[in-house]
Amino acid sequence: MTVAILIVSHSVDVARGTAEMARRTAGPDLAIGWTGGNPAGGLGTSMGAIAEQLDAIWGPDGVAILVDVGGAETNSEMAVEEMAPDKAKRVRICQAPLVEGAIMAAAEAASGGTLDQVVSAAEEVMRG
Amino acid sequence: MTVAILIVSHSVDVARGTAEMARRTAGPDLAIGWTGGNPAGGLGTSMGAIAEQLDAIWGPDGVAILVDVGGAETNSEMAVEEMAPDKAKRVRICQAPLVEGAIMAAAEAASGGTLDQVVSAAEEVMRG
Amino acid sequence: MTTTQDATQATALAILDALCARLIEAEAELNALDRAVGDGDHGHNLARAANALLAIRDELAPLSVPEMLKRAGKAVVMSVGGASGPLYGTLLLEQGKGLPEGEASRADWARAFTLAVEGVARRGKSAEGEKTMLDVLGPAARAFEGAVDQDFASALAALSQAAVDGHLHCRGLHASRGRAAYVGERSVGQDDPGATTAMICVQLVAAKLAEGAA
Amino acid sequence: MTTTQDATQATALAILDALCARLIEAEAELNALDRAVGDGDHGHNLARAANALLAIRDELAPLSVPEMLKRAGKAVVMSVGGASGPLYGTLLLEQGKGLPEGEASRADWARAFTLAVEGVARRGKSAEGEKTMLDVLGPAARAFEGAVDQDFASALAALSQAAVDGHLHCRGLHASRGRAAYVGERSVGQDDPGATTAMICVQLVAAKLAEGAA
Ligand SMILES: Nc1ncnc2c1ncn2[C@@H]1O[C@H](COP(=O)(O)OP(=O)(O)O)[C@@H](O)[C@H]1O
Ligand SMILES: Nc1ncnc2c1ncn2[C@@H]1O[C@H](COP(=O)(O)OP(=O)(O)O)[C@@H](O)[C@H]1O
Ligand SMILES: [Mg+2]
Ligand SMILES: [Mg+2]
Ligand SMILES: [Mg+2]
Ligand SMILES: [Mg+2]
Repeated sequence: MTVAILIVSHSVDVARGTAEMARRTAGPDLAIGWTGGNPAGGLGTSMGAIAEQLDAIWGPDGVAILVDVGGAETNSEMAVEEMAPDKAKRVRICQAPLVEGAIMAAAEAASGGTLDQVVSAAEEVMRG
Repeated sequence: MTVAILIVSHSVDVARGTAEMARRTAGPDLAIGWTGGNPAGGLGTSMGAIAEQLDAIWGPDGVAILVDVGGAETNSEMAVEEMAPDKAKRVRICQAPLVEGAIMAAAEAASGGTLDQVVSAAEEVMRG
Repeated sequence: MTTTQDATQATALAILDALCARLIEAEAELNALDRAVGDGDHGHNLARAANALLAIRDELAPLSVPEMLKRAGKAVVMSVGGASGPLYGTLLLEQGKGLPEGEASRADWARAFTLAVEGVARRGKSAEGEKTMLDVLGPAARAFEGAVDQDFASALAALSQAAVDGHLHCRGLHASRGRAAYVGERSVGQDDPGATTAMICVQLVAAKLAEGAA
Repeated sequence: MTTTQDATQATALAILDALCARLIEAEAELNALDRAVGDGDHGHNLARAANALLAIRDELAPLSVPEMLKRAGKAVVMSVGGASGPLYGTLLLEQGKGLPEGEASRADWARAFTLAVEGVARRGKSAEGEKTMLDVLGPAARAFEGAVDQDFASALAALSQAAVDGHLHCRGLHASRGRAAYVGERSVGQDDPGATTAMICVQLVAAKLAEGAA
């Protein structure tokens, strides 16, 4: 088993493209979810859609969430808090840029990294 | 006049979506270019396409380029070096994450920032 | 002593209707504020929240006030894609959670309001002084709690005044949180959209309660 | 004294054909290497470069060797979307720029190779030891320049050996540059795709020149 990656952007295009790049780095086996856009389909994020994706890709090795700006993080946190506590414990939101962090996280996850290692790999981007 | 923004991603979806987010932040007047994908249309970047976009959006106040990973930066540098030197002088590649940096740069450019200020705004993302 | 009489279900529903109408009406004005310092969607986001609440009005109507607030908070979170959705949603949700299930005193309301504002700060990882809705909500909650032993009209006046003062003070601040932070120094002298909606809402609630109390 | 006889247009074209054929053949193998430490497209990227060069072969054929190298370098930059495109393109371009327009001595070739490798390092903002193509190209250029006064066969043998040694040493390095850096520690013990293609190309060029010299 490996850590799953969830990509949350304000833009559905950015979310889809970032997932494609992460998939290219990770190979075919990694669980990668993505969601973008507000409940009306415009720029924004949707707590409901995030919760659905989390549910779809969750596994016991955990989920690392990559977010872009503002409400993407807040809505992701609320979606995590809605989960059963034992599942939520294995979900982390990375303090990392979306695209660059997702690629790092996907590479680390695909090569068998733990949830801590995947989150660190993504967050390392910020340290240059 | 304002600084123009060029978004260069390995993914055409990411480039388009990032431009849409930057546009939303900047309003209708800012010159925003975007390009993604390699010359065959797959994931990657194309020096030729970058050069075309640079040409299309270049103005005397300058252009700030936002790139994602690896070859996006190298290809952008080569495209800049192909320009006439007096034009190239007014083009800068930001050491910043693509999506987050593009939004910051767009906001700063739209509110009348100079090229230096726009680049700094984007690069500030990395300093948290 | 004041009781939940001050905010019966009927009062709560009347306030809900007034708030929704006001936010829908203010959409263009709030978008314009957000265009100057953010991405121009704050009015749109709050109009969505208002419409989502009106869409479940029949579901809200029979609920106790705490349950009504919690249900409304969830609807706001689920319907708004911007940063303000989960924050205003949290405000309502925590206000609902902070009230006792039975009769609530005015002190209970004030305490719950303070706790709800603290919940927003936690949720947004933010604090007063960062040029956000918190620069209105924080002073408003403190003023109301501080005036809770005065007569109701005075307490409401203090609440309303603190919101206006907070909003004015916020205008001079330098944004360091949310999208407005992107314009940094340039935000000084501009109104923060979230602080503006917070002031509008606090004033409207105070006015409605004052009407009821008069 | 050696002259451009060592690398006439005909030799240059024969080397070009052989390199292109070899890179196209190696596509799957190179993709597999890149899959382990990168995004799996290195073979694809270099096969694209090879096909782009074959597509302009008629345009290259009449050019002087320096002009041929420059034109080929541009074609590689324009055709490859990955990080290796501008880097290998720069290698060819700078090698062409570094040669004198007229007859070039073996020392001229060696000097131009060293300058071209330095150009790649500048372009990639990278240095030897970061587990990239530079860990093959750097030692190879140094070995060739160091052996330039020996007989041609020995100089070519030194060049080829340095590429192989560099490639082996690179395997033990920790990636800190390019996409392979994403797998960090896990890259130790794995071949770097760019270093592998650099070795393949250097060895092939040395072998072809040795054939010509024999
Ligand atoms: N982290 C935060 N903490 C508190 N308030 C915030 C935070 N982020 C944003 N806000 C408030 O939200 C308002 C912007 O809301 P809105 O425009 O609806 O969302 P978005 O910024 O996602 O477009 C800001 O004016 C500010 O008052
Ligand atoms: N900054 C750099 N400097 C030198 N070589 C680099 C650099 N970045 C990448 N490389 C080389 O390029 C190779 C990867 O090329 P390729 O897979 O074609 O491109 P990409 O990494 O964009 O998918 C690496 O194995 C490495 O040898
Ligand atoms: Mg907004
Ligand atoms: Mg928004
Ligand atoms: Mg690759
Ligand atoms: Mg690639």
